[in-house]
Amino acid sequence: MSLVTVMFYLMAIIALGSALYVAASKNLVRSVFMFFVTLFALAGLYVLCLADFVAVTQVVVYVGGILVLILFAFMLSGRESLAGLQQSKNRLFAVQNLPAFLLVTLFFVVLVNIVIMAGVDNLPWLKQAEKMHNVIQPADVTINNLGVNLMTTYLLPFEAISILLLMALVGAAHLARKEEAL
Amino acid sequence: MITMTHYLVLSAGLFCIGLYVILAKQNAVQILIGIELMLNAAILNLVAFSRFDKLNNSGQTFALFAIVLAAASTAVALAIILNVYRRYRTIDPGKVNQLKD
Amino acid sequence: MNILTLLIFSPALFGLIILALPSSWRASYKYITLLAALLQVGMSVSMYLNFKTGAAFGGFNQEGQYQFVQKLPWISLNLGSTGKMQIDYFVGVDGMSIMLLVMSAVVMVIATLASWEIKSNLKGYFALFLMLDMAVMGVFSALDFFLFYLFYELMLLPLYFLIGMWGGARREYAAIKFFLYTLFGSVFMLLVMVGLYLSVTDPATGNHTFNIVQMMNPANYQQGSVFALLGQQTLFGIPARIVGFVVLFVAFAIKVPVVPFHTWLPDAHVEAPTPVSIILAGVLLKIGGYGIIRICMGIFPEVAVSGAFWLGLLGVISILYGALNALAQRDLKRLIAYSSVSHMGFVLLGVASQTAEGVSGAMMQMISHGFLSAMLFFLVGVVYNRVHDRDIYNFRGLATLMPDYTVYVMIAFFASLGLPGFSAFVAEAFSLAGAFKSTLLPHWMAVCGSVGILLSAAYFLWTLQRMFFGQARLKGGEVWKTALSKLDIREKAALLPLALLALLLGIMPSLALDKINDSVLAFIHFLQLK
Amino acid sequence: MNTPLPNIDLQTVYYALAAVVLPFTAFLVNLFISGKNSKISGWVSTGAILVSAVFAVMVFGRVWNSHAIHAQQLWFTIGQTPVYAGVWLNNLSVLMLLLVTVIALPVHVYSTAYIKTHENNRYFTYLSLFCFSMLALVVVDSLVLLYAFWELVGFSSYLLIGFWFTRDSAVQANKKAFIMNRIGDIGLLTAIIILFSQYHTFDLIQLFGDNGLVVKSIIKNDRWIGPVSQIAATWQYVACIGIFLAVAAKSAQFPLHTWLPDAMEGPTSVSALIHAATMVAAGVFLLGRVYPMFNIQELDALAVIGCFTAFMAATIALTQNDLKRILAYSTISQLGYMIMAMGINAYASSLFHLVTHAFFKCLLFLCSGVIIHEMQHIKEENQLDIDPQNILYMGGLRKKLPITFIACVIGCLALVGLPLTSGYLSKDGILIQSFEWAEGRSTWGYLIPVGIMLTSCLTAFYVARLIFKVFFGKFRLKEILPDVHLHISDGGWQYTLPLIFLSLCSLFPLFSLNPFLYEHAWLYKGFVPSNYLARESIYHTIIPVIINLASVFVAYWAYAVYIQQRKLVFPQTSFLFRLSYNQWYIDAFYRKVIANAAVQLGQVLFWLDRNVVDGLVHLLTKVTGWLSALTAWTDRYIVDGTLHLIAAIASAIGNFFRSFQGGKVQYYLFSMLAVILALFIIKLLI
Repeated sequence: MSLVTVMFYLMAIIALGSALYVAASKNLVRSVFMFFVTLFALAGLYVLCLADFVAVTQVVVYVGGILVLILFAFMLSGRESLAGLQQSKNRLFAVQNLPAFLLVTLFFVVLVNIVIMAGVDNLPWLKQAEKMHNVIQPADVTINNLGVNLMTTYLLPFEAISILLLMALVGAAHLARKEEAL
Repeated sequence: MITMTHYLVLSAGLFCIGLYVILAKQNAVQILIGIELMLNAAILNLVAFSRFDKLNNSGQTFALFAIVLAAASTAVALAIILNVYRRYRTIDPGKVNQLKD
Repeated sequence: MNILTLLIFSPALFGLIILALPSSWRASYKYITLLAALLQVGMSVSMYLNFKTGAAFGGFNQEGQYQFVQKLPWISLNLGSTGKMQIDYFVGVDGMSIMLLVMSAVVMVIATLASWEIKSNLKGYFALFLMLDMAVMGVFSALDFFLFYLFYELMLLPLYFLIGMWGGARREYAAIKFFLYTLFGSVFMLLVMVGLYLSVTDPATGNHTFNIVQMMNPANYQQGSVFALLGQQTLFGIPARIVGFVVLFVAFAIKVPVVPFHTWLPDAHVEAPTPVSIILAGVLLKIGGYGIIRICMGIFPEVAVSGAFWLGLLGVISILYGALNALAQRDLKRLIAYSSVSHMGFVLLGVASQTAEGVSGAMMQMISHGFLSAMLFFLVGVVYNRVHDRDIYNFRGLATLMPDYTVYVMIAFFASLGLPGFSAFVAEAFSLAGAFKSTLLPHWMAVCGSVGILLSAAYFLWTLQRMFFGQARLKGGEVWKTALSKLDIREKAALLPLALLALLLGIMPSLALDKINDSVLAFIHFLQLK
Repeated sequence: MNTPLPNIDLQTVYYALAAVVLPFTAFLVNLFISGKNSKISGWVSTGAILVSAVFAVMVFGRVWNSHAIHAQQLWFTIGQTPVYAGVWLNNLSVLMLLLVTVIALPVHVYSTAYIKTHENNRYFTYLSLFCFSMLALVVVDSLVLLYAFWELVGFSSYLLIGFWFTRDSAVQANKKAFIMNRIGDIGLLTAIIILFSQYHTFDLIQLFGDNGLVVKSIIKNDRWIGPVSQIAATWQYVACIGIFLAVAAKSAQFPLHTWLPDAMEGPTSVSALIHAATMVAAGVFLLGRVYPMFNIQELDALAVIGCFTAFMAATIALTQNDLKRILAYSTISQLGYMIMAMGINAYASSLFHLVTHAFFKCLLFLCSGVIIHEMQHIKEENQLDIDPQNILYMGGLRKKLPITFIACVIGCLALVGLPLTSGYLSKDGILIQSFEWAEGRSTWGYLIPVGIMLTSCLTAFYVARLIFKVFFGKFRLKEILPDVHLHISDGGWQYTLPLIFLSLCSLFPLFSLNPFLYEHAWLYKGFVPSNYLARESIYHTIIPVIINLASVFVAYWAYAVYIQQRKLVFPQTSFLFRLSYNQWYIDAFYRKVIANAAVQLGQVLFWLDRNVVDGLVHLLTKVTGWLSALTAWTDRYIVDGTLHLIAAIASAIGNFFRSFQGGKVQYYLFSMLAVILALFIIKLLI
């Protein structure tokens, strides 16, 4: 068992476990903080996938941006919601969640089944890429290539995304502002 | 050796957990977290597959896009949640039922 | 212009006038409606006077013997290889329909007079009222099945709104119930109608036809068609003609109404405003009886003969069941509604006997019940308008407060319970005589039917004693005492003609029977051929 | 059918029609013009009935013992059956025509004084309507018309009984009367329908005339075979039962008699006309019209029922204290005589008794009307709370009301059937013929004549009791309340004249010059076949003697019971008195054993009448009530419930699917996922 494998399993277990905690916890604050952990674990996994830039972005954007936003929102929405949550029974699976749980389990089984049936390790284009040496090696540096690609091949989506982002931010700001008349 | 199957199963697991959160939770913020979990599961797939595209880096590029978009959507969603909270004094989506007949 | 067509469509014309008039003229709507109704009475009476009698004018299954006929091609589609689709505007009357037309026209006048009580949304009300009037007249004179069905459905729509918008507390429930009930019957009638259309061809043109009179002739049925007499087809293992008969019968039995299809009637009556109750009881119920005679038995005579026992049984059950139910009611209007069920049972019993006496009695009962039930419902409306209560237990000794009213109530009650000298006596006696004489029905049916007369005496007299006699004691006390004023001119103008007509028909039944007789004989002759 | 009549006959028919229609005209006039004023309306009605009576006399003179006249006109055609309207004047109908008008006339006169001038009363309107329907009933020639007027008679009696419609008891009584009559009407209607389907005609002459259709039909092998068609024999019995029900309802026979005593709630003059003389006789009249229908067994049944009714009613009358009720039960009893007479084939005697009874019973009712009127007067003057009809408050009235007293005594003697009265002639005829009838039968057959004899004695007793209680002794109200003021008299000529007239009519000369032999009565001769053998049996001499002796004896006994017991007015010195005094001991013994028993029996029968017979009627009412409640329940919950169930199922399905659209986003998502999942699974499996 190589170090990589060990790392992968470690990260995977951390990610899944923290995600499960997010799902199971009744406490919003704890689940938000456990969600951090999940995100960090995922970032680790990205590194294992040789996508270090994405991993960095993940940490910066998610942890630095989204989570802060969520925490703010949580704090702004007051303690009532928190109290309401605390009131409900503190069990892992409340009975009323059983259908959702069953459904999700089934869904998981189906997904795994599909993954196995599809034989993802032997996909033709993966084989093709291996043959053409189009596979990223651990020693490769991808950031240059990524930057170039963003500015050439994916320029249009890049611009579109940026405009969308702008609009979303403006919209969010508009929505979140205090209404004068209220 | 870590194969694609490992990644895909992992992401499937994360996806399902996210799904569960969405279905079962009664708090809009938690549901939002569920959505983020699902998004991350998808991003994980993209990143995992992007190993086999050294030239174009399409997977990683779109992973980046997805992250950024997730950020934007989260911002909007939180704004909505705040507004909902102001109007109804609750963020339980089950209780926001003014359109029900 | 054919006078019959004029009779049918003149209400629609007046309805359009009302729609065209501005709302500021709303006070005049009722007078316009009254004018239309009176015009209709005039036309129908002139038709009655010009109506020719004699064996050559029997009508029923002889197209040439109908009178005031108008036949115009209406929808004519060339369907290529399958021939032409042909629907005619075909109206005409024989002895049975002429009397019902006259009766309906009179009842419409009474209903118009009762409409004075309507205070809201007058334009809509009177427009719908006149539309209903048109449809009713059309049903009684249509000789084309398609046209008949059209008028039949057209009748439903205004009634639904009239009950649902101007009715009592539970009007929506009653209106929906009435509508669905009737629709249930007529939807299946549509299927049978199409089946008949595909089975029958007009010998003159070779096309399929909706002509009812042609449908009565077995020679016009195509070999091997669904309803052909020879080479019986079956539907669900039952001979198709029996299925057809039963479906049509159920559709009309709902209208009559025959137990157990009657439950819409008490609700609809109780919730409907007085004029609509009058039309419902006075005219609409007769459409059921008329349809059974003309359509069910006319088109499927051999089934009618073999199923006479069951028809008679349903009739007897209706008589007794309705009467017993009436005995248990305390809402005056509901009591009268159930008495309608009982009285219409005589119609079914008389028709089922398939003797000249029985069918004449049944026709007479329809006419007489048309006048009497209109009178009864009008009388209920009089009290209800004054104090908004109809509970029999809440009144006592009305005779001292409203002597004129009591006289009319007594006339209506005693006429309804079959006192000789009034039309119901002749009708009921001959329905029973026909039922006894009939070879198709067992004798006990007539005897059981006569028990219904006894029961009707019981519930009417009980009501009379409870509500009208004794010392005056009212639930509402002095307020009611002042509210229960004497009859005004309009009310008397509505009640007096009805009482006189009931009396006139009782003393001189020949006024109606002379016109009916030839058609009834033709009908009996037609049935005996099978 | 429309053979032209000779001119003279046509005139007779017109007279008869005039006699019938005049009261109707009075009815219309009163209804629309003079109804508000009872003074005018009274004289309108009286005038009409007077003229009508004159016409009736003329018709009677022309038709009686001459040929029957029949005239008819097509009324309407139903199917192929023509229905005629017409008159049939024969001995029976002209006699009834005369009787009704002649009885109605004094009653009208009497009523003009008796009915107080209330505002807006319609008494005379109703009375004229009644006279019209009764007169029409007796002359019509078709079953349909007969039924029509039969019911109209019932209807007008309904109106008259309920004349004081603010009294609850009156309203109850008229409802009861009408419904019990309705039972009879249903019977008659059934019978008419059966006859119609058997013979295809409603014509009385064709059916029941000489050599009519009914006579020609026979019962063989359980089939009733007529000239036109045949039917199961059961229906012949049903028809007869139907007619019997009609008769029993109108003529107040067991078991449908209970309405008559209650009907006394109406004005007394109405009771006199309707419930003594005319309407109740209509049942007997109907029997007379349809007499050929009945076969031997059915006639026997009639006799038994008539006899039983007569006996029962007489026993009940023994114990009553209400003046009018005694008379009502007596009427029932006498009607029982007539029905029984019909049953034992004494057709002529039955009708004879009908006529004589009509006079003397009408007389008795009018007398009681005077008495009640005066008692009412006392009650109002002294503001007492007494029942003016209770005979226990009366007594010694013979001095105050001499004319009434005499009239009443004549009526009572006629009722008992003592010689020199009309009652003797008619009643003895029935008694004698009942013995003759029983002669050819088994011992049981003698029950009928014996029963009827017994009834005669009972009649004598209650009549005597009535007379003694009311007219003899001291005025008891005065004994109870000494300071009562009495200002009473026979009243004006409107009271006395009818009483005198009817008293004269209750004596023998009107009917026969020979006061002892009923066969010589002209009325009797009008109905018997000409070859009738008279005076062959010993009964003809024995029975009248026995019965009269018994009656006198009973009357005396009653006198002893009711008068002597309190105050001995007999001189107590003579030896003869001691003998009679000893007899008095026997009387006492009889009283203790027999009278007590009779009284007890009367009470039991009254109780029976109240509780069993009447109770059955009430039970029937209740059962019908329950039945109707049950059907109403069924209607609401089962028949309508099925409908609601169907509607509920439809709406439940609708609601189930609607619940997925509850506005909860998570549900939407859940259902969406579930469907996707299902699709996936299906895809995987297939």
